[in-house]
Amino acid sequence: MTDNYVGKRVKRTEDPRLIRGLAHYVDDIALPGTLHVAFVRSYYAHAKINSIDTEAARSAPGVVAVYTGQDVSGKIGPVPCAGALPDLKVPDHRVLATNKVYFVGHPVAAVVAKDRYAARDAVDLIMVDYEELPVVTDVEEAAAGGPVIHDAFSDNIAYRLTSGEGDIDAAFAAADRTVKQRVLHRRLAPIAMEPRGVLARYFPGEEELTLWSSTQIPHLMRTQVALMIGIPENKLRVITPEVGGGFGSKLNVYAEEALLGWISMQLGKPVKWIETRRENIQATIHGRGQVGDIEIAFKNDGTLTGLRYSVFADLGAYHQLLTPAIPTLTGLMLSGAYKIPAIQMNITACFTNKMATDAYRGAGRPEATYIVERGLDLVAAELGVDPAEVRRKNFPQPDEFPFHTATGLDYDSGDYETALNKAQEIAGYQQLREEQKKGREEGRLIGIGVSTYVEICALGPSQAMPAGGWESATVRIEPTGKVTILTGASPHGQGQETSFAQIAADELGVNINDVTVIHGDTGIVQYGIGTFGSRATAVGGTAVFIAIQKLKEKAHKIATHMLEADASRVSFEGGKYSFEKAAAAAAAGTSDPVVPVGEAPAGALPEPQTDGKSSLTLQDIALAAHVAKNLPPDTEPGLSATYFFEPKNFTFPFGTHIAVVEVDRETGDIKWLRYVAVDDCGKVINPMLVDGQVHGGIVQSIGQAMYEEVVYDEQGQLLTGTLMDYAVPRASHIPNFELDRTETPSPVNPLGVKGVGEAGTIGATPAIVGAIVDALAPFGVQHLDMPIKPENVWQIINRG
Amino acid sequence: MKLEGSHQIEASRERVHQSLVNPEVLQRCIPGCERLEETGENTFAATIRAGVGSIKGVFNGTARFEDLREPEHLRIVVDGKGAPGFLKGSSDLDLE
Amino acid sequence: MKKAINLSVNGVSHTDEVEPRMLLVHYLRDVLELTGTHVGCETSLCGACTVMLDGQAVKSCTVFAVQADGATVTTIEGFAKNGELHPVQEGFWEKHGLQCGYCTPGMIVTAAQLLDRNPDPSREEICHGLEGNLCRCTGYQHIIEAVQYAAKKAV
Amino acid sequence: MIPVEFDYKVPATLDEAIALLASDLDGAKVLAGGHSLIPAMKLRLAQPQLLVDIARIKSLSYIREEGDQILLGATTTHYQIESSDLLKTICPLLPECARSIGDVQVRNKGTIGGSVAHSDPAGDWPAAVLALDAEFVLVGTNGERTEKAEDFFVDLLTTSLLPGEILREIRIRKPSGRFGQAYQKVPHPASGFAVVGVAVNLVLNDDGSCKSAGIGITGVAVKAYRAHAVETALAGTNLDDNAIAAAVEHVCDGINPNTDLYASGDYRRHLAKVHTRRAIQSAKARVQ
Repeated sequence: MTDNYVGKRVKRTEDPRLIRGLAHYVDDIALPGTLHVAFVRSYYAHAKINSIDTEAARSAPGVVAVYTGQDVSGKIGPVPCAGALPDLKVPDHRVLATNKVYFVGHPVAAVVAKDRYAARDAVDLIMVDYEELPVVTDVEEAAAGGPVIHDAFSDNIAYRLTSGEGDIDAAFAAADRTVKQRVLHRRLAPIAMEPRGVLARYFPGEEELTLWSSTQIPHLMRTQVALMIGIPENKLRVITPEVGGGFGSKLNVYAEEALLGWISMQLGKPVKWIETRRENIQATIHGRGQVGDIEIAFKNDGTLTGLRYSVFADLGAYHQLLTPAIPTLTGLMLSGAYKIPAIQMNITACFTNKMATDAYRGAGRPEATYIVERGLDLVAAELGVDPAEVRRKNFPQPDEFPFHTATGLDYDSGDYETALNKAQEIAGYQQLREEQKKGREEGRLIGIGVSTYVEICALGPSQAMPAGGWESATVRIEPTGKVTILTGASPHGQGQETSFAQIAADELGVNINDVTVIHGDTGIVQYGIGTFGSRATAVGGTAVFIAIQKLKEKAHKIATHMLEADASRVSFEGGKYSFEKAAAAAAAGTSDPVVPVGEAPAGALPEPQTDGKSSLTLQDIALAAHVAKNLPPDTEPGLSATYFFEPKNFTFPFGTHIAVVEVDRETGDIKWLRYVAVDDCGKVINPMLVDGQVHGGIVQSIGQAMYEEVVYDEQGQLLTGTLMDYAVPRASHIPNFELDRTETPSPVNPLGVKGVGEAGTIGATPAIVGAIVDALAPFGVQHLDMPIKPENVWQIINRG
Repeated sequence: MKLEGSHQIEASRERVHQSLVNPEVLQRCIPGCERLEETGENTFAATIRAGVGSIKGVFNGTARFEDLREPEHLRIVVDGKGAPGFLKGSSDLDLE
Repeated sequence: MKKAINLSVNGVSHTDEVEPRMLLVHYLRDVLELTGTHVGCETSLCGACTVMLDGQAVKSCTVFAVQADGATVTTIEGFAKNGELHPVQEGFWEKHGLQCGYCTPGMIVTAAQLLDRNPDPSREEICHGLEGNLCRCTGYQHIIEAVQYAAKKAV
Repeated sequence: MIPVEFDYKVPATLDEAIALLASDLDGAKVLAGGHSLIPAMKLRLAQPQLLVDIARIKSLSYIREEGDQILLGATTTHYQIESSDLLKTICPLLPECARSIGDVQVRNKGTIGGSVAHSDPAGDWPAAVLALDAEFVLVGTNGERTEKAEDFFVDLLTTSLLPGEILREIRIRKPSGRFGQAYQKVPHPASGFAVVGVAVNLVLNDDGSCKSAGIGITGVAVKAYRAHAVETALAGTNLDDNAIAAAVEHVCDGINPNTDLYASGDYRRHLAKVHTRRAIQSAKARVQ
């Protein structure tokens, strides 16, 4: 054990290849003879396909094949949906449209050609005869009847669900006061900078298919795609090379992934499809998409007694992998960071003629936090008290954990007030309020928004997950002493190659450069679940940690045997097993790099020399374990351990975000003054990476709060189909972030970590919206829907 | 895009109406229409070159008459697909 | 209809016949196999494809390869010299200016141009200089710090 | 992402370029920086059959002072204008406007001639050249003619360039006497184009009153336009706050402001007034 790495700002081991442009994303992999695929996609939101004329395309130069829905019918199974809810309607979702198209961007035909230029040209040659059908894009209209989208069903309601605990009606009946507000969560496009992409190669002799895909879930994809195209799962290998961001949009199994694999098998050639940004906005999942009404019951002293949220969830035309499950996650988090004895959520989830919604960073939890935090602001306004104080009044105290909520969860640990206090202190909260007051007298419109969020991470116990909630790790010490970690978590920018190596380097007392973390290849890595839901470190990192403990037990046994010592007198320090503890001081540092270049043994491995030694390095033990000439009885050769970690509970990170803005009275422009965030994600492995996650999350919140919205018109036409219209925040849109932390370890895992990948997108939107609304308080405003654009602000000021 | 206007034509409403339902005349009335062939009662296959400035393309599709009320009203609905996307338009002609 | 082009990329001269419509980014990636330059959009907005063309940062998805005939191009692969990182590359590593890394090559090329023209930029000038580059992971703060680090380092 | 096939020619001279355009009046298109044209081609919104690349005709790229005029070659890039020390001194509106265009990569490659010839309703240059009452030199097979900026911008993406004509030069009368200039812009958060852009070129009499004002507005209507009513209202006033406030009320006279997802027509009209006022005040403050 050393403490050289964990908790420190260790530079990322992934970076050297990335900053030199030497890393490989899917489109960077070139296989000889690769054919390229382009899709014909529907430009109608709802239409019957009368016929598809592919003749001109088939005979165009460079075109190898064209496939329509009829061509693949019965050959590729439906796109999977893992949501298991009672009475859920699951439409038959084919990889290519067969009789009808249901949304703009719906794939209708695939063209395969010798290069991407020829494939794109041929798309224009395919003529589809459509017969337009009535369109429904508004979720409430869909719920009320509207044109029914799927012939198999009598209406557009995919499911209804009521959840929560406590006597909600009694709570409202007995309340001193109540507040009520309609809240919109618009559709968002995840916009990972690398669009989706697939490269498929079939090896006919070996009967093996390899898919390189930009995904967050290689193993789940392997299982699902194997089922879709009907090949043995162990004949399919999914490799995720470098993945250029996911944010939930690649936590899915898409039509294109199965189709490309199948096409490669038909043609016996590698085939590649790289999504364009227009396709990405049309046909990669969207996030959010809820219209709901929130009601809160409370006492005159500010004590919360009940919360009800009735929501219409806009699922889009089909289910993708987790589509129906996302609104239910909102229901789980409706207690926020507060003691609320009775909570009820009523979901009406509907089909609309739009792309499916699914997990986008936060996945249902940002909606919950936003609803609760906006609600708390309304309560504060109703009572005329500071919004921070209403929050403080309703926090569970640190000694009340594990804290049971009326949504059925048990929060693991928390100290919400300390985080709030710290954020207020950094912001100079009282002084800010005074400046705001003074400013108002001078005609300035300054607003302060506070959000004290709690989120649910480390997804999660398998009981709560559709396809297992554990994570796996194998830790192996190679004969040369190098440490190899195989993790089932498949990170895509979060930096787990570094943070897992930090954990291993400290636990094994080796240099971090001697640790290699391998992930994202089902041919190499044991089954795993993937990276999403802020789970990689808390679940995957814990698996690594425990696997190392297992490995060390074996190493200890071998060391004891080799040193011919009593087991109780052999200890492990600084990467060495020593006879007596005395060696510890000498070994305080990390071990020397193993196997210097040029000194590697040639031919047969030499046997480690133990004569007269009082200590053995891990390298000595690994070598002994592999040459296996002097092992204790009943000991397997080799030095590796595998562990599948099943968490007992979720983790619940929390924190306080304070946003300060000023609006321009004349134009409605919103200017940043301050942004303070104090987050508690339990024990921190690498503070630099944690800061990066928080920054990125907050900026996606800024996007949601002020800029981003996927807009469809009444005909279901996508009006924000390119980055010319869909505004992703830029450097000039952000404030200077002032971050700090509190550290409340999680009791759920031995590392004490909680997760931080989504904190920013969950905690920040209510602070930002709260600040803008607060700035406009003199005009009697209590709520504005996101994205709040300057024109919305101007309208408020203009109407006086 | 919405265009509105009125024109004075020195002819009877009946005559104007009859002219407009004649494919040759109609072709000249649809801006950029390069081809118009009758494919059925009141429906035509059309090739239309449409665009503004450098943004332009050729669209293949259909044109059809709707809401034919001789002599006072006529609606022409145009629907086509081209490389830049698709084109939909309708024009209502009221003869007064 | 193919046209002959001759250009120098990262100090190496190349002669090829290309279709006029071939984008410079596709030429670099598909023909020269320099895949460090990425494509993130088709509307010239994301900046992932930024390269130096005759000393000027340009979006190589909005330049045809034929337009670069006779030019000198530097891609991200040409930034480290003799194994030594460019100060901007070093800044991105030191300050955690990247996560998924997809926007990074374009960011680094643009930031290098920014510092060439303004060795001591203010935060606002850095943001203005990076207006043409989108990042979805970092929230920009660490990128700004990376550029500041490189500016200090170069002084 | 991938344009349709086309042919590509590199003329050595302007005459050669004109001849190439004349060879296919319908299908040929001039390529300069390509930053309006290529994105449209990649979305297949534009499908020219022949591109005539004039960016290599060196004699078309220059920034010169000649007599009482500033001459800008059509293929001068936005960055060349942004960084021109000469222009910063004699006509700072041009570098200021250039700096607000798109982003550094776009400015490195995009040209002033290409931008104005595209007549994007939200482009920045049209506002500036209107405010400066620029003249455009257009060349075709029938020789050369000049056109006032105001007559050049005809409609949405439409100019008075005849088929086969090339914009060769932009001429601007060198501001003299007591003048001040400013460009104010509200950029669209996604595209960076002007939601509203206002260029002001103000000339004062010795007594500080307004001798003349040139005001170009972009982003508001189907094409950029000169706010004559504001110019007239300002002339002769002492440019105090009341005079300016009264004048800017006329900025949308005769205009039906655009509505899009980001801003309604009413809000655009309001922004046009506010930013015209701010631009005038800023120009006034810069008078030396």
